[in-house]
Amino acid sequence: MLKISVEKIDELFKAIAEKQTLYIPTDREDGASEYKKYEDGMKLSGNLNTLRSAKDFFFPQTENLADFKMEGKKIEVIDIREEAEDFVVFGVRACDARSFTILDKVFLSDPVDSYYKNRRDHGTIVTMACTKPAETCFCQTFGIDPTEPEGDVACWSDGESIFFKANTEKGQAFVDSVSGLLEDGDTTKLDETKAKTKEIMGKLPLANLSTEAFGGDKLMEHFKSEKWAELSESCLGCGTCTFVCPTCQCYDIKDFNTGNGIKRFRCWDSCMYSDFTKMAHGNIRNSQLERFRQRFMHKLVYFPSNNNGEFGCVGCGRCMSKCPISMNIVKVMKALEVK
Amino acid sequence: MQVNDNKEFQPLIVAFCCNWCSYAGADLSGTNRLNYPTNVKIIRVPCSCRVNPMFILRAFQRGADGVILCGCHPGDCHYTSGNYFTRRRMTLLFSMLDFLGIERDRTRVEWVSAAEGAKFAATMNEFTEAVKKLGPNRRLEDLRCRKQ
Amino acid sequence: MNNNLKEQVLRSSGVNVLKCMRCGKCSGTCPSYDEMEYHPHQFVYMVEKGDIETLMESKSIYKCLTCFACVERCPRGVEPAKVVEAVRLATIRKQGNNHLIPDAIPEMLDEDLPQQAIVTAFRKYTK
Amino acid sequence: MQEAMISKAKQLLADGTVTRVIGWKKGEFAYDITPAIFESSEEIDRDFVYDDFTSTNVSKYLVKESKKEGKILAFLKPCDTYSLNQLTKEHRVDRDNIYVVGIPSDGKLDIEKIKAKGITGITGVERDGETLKISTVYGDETMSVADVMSNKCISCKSKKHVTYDELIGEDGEVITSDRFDMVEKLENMTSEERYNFWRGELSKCIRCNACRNVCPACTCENCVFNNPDSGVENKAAADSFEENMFHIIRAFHVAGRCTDCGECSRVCPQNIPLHLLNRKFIKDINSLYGEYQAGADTTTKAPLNDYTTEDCEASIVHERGVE
Amino acid sequence: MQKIGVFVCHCGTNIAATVDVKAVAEALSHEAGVVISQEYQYMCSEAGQNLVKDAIKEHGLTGVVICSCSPRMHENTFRKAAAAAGLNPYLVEIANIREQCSWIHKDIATATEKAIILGKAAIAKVHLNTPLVAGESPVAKRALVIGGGIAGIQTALDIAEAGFEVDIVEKEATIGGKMAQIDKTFPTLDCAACILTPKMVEASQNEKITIHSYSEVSAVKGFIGNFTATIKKKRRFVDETKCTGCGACTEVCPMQKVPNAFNLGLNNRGAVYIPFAQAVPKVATIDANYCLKLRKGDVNEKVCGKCAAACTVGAINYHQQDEYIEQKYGAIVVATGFNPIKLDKYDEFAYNQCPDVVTSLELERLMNAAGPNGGTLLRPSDKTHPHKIVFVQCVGSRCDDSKGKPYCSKICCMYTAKHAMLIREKYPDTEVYVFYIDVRTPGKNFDEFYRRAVEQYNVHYIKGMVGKVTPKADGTIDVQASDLLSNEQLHIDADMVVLATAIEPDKTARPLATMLTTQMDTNDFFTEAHAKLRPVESATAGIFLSGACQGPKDIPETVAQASAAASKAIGLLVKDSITCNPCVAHSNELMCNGCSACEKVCPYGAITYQDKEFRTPYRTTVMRRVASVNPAVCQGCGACTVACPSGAMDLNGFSNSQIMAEVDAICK
Repeated sequence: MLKISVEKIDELFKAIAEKQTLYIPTDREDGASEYKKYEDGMKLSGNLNTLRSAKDFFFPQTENLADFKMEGKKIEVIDIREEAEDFVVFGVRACDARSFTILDKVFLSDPVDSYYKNRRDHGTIVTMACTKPAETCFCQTFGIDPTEPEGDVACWSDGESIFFKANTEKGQAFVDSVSGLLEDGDTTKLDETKAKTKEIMGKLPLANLSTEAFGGDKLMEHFKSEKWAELSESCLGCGTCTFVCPTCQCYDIKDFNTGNGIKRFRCWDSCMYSDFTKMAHGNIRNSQLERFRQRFMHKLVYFPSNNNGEFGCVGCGRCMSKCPISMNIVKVMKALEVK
Repeated sequence: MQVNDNKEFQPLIVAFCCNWCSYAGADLSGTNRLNYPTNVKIIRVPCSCRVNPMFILRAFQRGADGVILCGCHPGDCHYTSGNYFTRRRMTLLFSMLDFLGIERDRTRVEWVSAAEGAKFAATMNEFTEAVKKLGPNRRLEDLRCRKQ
Repeated sequence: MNNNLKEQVLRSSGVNVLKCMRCGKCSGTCPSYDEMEYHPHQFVYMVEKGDIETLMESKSIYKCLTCFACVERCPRGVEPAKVVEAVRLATIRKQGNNHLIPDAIPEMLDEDLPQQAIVTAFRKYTK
Repeated sequence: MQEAMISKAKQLLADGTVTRVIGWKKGEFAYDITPAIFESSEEIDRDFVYDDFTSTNVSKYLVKESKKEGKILAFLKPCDTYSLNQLTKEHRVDRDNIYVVGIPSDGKLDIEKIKAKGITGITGVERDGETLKISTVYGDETMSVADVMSNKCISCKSKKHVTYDELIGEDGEVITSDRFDMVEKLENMTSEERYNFWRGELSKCIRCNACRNVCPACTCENCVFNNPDSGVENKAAADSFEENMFHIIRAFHVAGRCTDCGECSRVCPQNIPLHLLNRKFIKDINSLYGEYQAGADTTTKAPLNDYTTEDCEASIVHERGVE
Repeated sequence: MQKIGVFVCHCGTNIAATVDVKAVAEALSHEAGVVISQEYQYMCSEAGQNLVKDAIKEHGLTGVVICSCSPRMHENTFRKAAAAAGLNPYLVEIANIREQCSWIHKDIATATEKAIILGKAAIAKVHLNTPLVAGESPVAKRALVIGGGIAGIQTALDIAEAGFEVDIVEKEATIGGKMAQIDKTFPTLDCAACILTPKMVEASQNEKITIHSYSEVSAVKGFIGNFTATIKKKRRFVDETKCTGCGACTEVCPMQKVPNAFNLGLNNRGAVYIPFAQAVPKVATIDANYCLKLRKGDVNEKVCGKCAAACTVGAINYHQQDEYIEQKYGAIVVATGFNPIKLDKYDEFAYNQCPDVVTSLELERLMNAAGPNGGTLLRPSDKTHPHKIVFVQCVGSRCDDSKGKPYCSKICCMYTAKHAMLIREKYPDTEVYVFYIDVRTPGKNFDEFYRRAVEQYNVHYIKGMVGKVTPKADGTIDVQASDLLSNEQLHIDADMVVLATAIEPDKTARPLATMLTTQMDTNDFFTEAHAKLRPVESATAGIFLSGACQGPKDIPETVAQASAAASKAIGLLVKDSITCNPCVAHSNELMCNGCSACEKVCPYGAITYQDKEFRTPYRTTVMRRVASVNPAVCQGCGACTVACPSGAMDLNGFSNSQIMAEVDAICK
């Protein structure tokens, strides 16, 4: 298997960054990590995961869709779409890597979202296998193996070297482009690391969380559950869970009048918000209970119902650590599965 | 904000003037033909206390380089107390803007009575100069609104 | 009427003669009045008319003591003394000795020359 | 403490003083506590918890809960009582429909600080005096409690309950704290340094609205940022201006009303020190208009709804501190 | 769909000279919603207004923007025009391109650019204007006249004649003002006291008139029809209701070295005094600065007290305190008058050095039968008869430096002619010289009067100005002056010099203007609402101007203006109610939190709260505390709109969205 020594990782980053934009997870002053555009001297984060997910690269929080220019009483529509430049996102975890399968189902099925597709076409996802999962991790619940991540290229570290395997054509092209820096390596130690990680996975508090009680066919029993009232009563209706979630994909389209024209843009929206999908007649979900229910029903029931059983959650655990009142999908699942 | 390569920087100044004192003072500087720069554009409000911090931020967002609030002298408010509230609100708001690193000379409160046409013109001249020195507002503008 | 001269006098004096309201207070106040052929208020009026040459030829320009009483008392701030001074300068310039170059001063100095003379000369011959 | 609270709650439920209890409920791990409403002794016995991680200020829930049928028992920490008082002053809660039991708090812990030490896979947290024993799937760790104390508790302003119907334990005193130190530090920076500091912080904002939605002073029926007619409505910051705008207006709207409970900074997923904006206003108000603590009582006029004819002019901003 | 009409006024050349009005109309015609954009010579003229009216009817306009003078000038004119054409008057917006554009800028290009932006802002605002309907507010049937000179007296008499209560507030101990100090009046030479004092008596006896002498207005609140003034009655240490004006106290007062203010300090009076024989009210006043007892500080100490002992009715009260009266008024008339300026800065006239150099007003007292010399003209220095008197015109008037006043004081030419004539008539042995710059005598019989002084009385009028006045050791005064027509400098050996001193508004006028929120010019004269068409109204509704407080005036003019101001005030007072401003606050109950912030900042107590039931989803209801505004009480300041965090409170005519639309348009 092709590998590079951990010490030489900076050389690799430099080599990639010379050809295209490279994003790597790096530590901030407050200890959290986030993706940043690679610049010389930037260090790869040792954290398990970034605060915001890799979703942002393909589906940014705000994005211009079109411009309107107004000259006197005439309006002109300007298509501002441009071919994106190639870029690489390095160090994506298995959970986030899976989120693209979910996002693709939304944005790349007909009608195709050209803005999203443009970035997907030009972005190469390089994943990194996990070695130190946290208590909030439950990717295995959704059949994700953190030691065998997906993505255009998968990477593993055994502490000394980083190993590379291309999963797609785009991934192969990426590996080829840096093959000069790579060498063949022995995977014995890597296999040990993987085994150790798998063992830890089995010991995690959420190891036994199951999706058995959920899926497209469980609609009415969950929708009508009396548990929602209790579960949602402390929900603040903020959008934290939505905005840190790698799979949430709802957005709102708005016009901004700059004074010289209109910018039509989209921005993330949250089904937890009271003004979500507010229309002329008002809101479709009037209470926080309904809004709360919507979010979890979508992840656990509606999405699998429309997508051959694929769940809308990848178990990254971000919502678990970021919810201001510590309400989260795991608590919901556990509450609902009890008959 | 207008920038022209050949010309010096011409700041855009938004002046909120209360109807009873400062707007009348501005009228008086017109009646007395006292010049002040065209950079200053006046918005009439019934009282300085009508000016919401949102209006001031909005002006900066849209490319104003300075915002000045003019009202009756303390004690002379047509509505008896409006400018006292203005004074507290704007002190705190400007202090906050300063705290966020927005240049403090971009904001100002000035009391101009209906009889002070000369003061109005002098204040506007002074303020425009001060803002001119600061250059364009870059710290509190919305890039989407910047003129091409 | 000599427009060039008028402009020169107006420029070097910095006086706006149009501000004069013909009250005659300058002449009422002038201590050299009786010595003068043309009086302070006439200076202002004649400059306004552009009749500079007449003034330049008159001895009156040397009779003004530059006491500034007229400047002090003029209700309109016209400053007649400055007009007189400007006409005087116009005469000096006409003679061609109108400028004093700072670099040329060291050569002209002699020990007995009063400090004030240099300052006065500088004031007069550099306009 | 937890036992005393449970028995008090059960007693008040049993004697009919209250019909519901607002408190905290255990989570999956040692630290993920959720505020909850309990209606029976059974529920209380099963889930009620009061420990080092029950930091949520439950006062805001009382806006809705106090309007419901039947009295509700609220366990309030000292800082939470200030919030309730402020809400009472602004007629946002029906104080008569709340039975407040004041409970002491010797500081809550911040799980983020524990995790920031590189500790993960946490399966249990145990406190032993001033040390903390943390068990993880990777082995056990110990650390000092002081190291991982929640920021809002480190700069605690008061151990005194300003409103209560009953107290468990002794009431404390208003204490002096160093809560304005960081504000002062920023004030002493140059304008540009301050600008860079705040740009760095506010650019992290993802506009999740957690700060707003958790804030006990933000109880508008319809927030200006949700109201399309307000002219400032927006859902996400499309420009750095909008990042600034949201936080300036939010802080301004709670100026003179913010009790400095620290919840905004606690819940910020991006760890933006939002409380500094509120504290800047508090510091300015204290120094320019006299000491004022929002929520200390229910009658005094808020500083922004008040004035004196001798107030300083706005130009004081230009005259003091560092440019 | 909005249909907006834009009308750009040339205002003759007032706007058109500096703003390219055609370009403005053309640029604004392209704005969204604008269906017609026109320019016209005088939009405020009937033809101009008809243009607006016709356009409203023809195009079915939903909004009108007038680019013209200040809205403070003609907003109402255009609102009325719109209303006449069937458009709600509050759908009219004014872009101020005169006072705030053409008059202050010189460069046509930039002024035009600014005018377009101001027009765009008005269009942006009018897009969001809503039709408003005005309510009504009652008018208090009482007028306040500030100042008790001839102007104030005449105004008060006229208003009282119409049947309304009037209060006169006079800061001195008596009404009468400057006219009471004057000896004779031009051009008829009748005695001032003979025509003034009957009016003073009439005022004091009119049951509708209340005179507050020795009083000041200390605060004014409110608005047209509904002012509340606080009047401070300064303590005079004499009970006005008891004092009979017998003067016994003034005779026993041992402190007789008080400069007599009524005689301009030319002689002395007692510490307790009645300003002059015909004073109204004829009541004594004790000057606390000189009274031996009051000066001590402790009135209980056994000092002097002679006046109290002499008073047979017990009117003297050393313990009297200032008294404050609060009263509601429908209209206020300002009649604060004038004073001669101080001559400290005019050393050349030796006014402060030589007692025989006097001001014209001092001469009035010197010649007055009730004056210090009983009407015989004597030099103040040695009480001798002056044989040569020089009058100097324009002292401090028409002066563009910091010493004097830039304006012509208007009355000096005439009173100097009067003085010269009176002296020549009474003392034919006296030579009189008048130095003048111009003799200004517009007015009925005025020039004839001046000519009489020259032709009949042989007064020497010399075109020229006095440059220097030098008192000499022999008691005469050397007057050095120019005679421009003979082109010589003169020296006159005078016995007396009389300075025609410039007049200026009373010092109390400026603080009063501030209190009343009325405009003043740079010279502290009150500014009228319109220099030509509304000369006796101030720009602030309900406040009228009478007499010299508005500009220099002689007596006939003052009286004419006083009566005009009275008639304007009467026109207001006869109304039972006036239409109120519909630009008031209103609360959106759906958004209101009931937090009371608005209530706490409202200066009028216009906001109240009520619990109201609101529908919530799924056929449930909730009780909420919400604010409501009383539109009759609200004055529309907008303090509540900013105090309201949720934005539930907004202001008609100046809504959040309207102001932001203006900001946007300006910053475009």
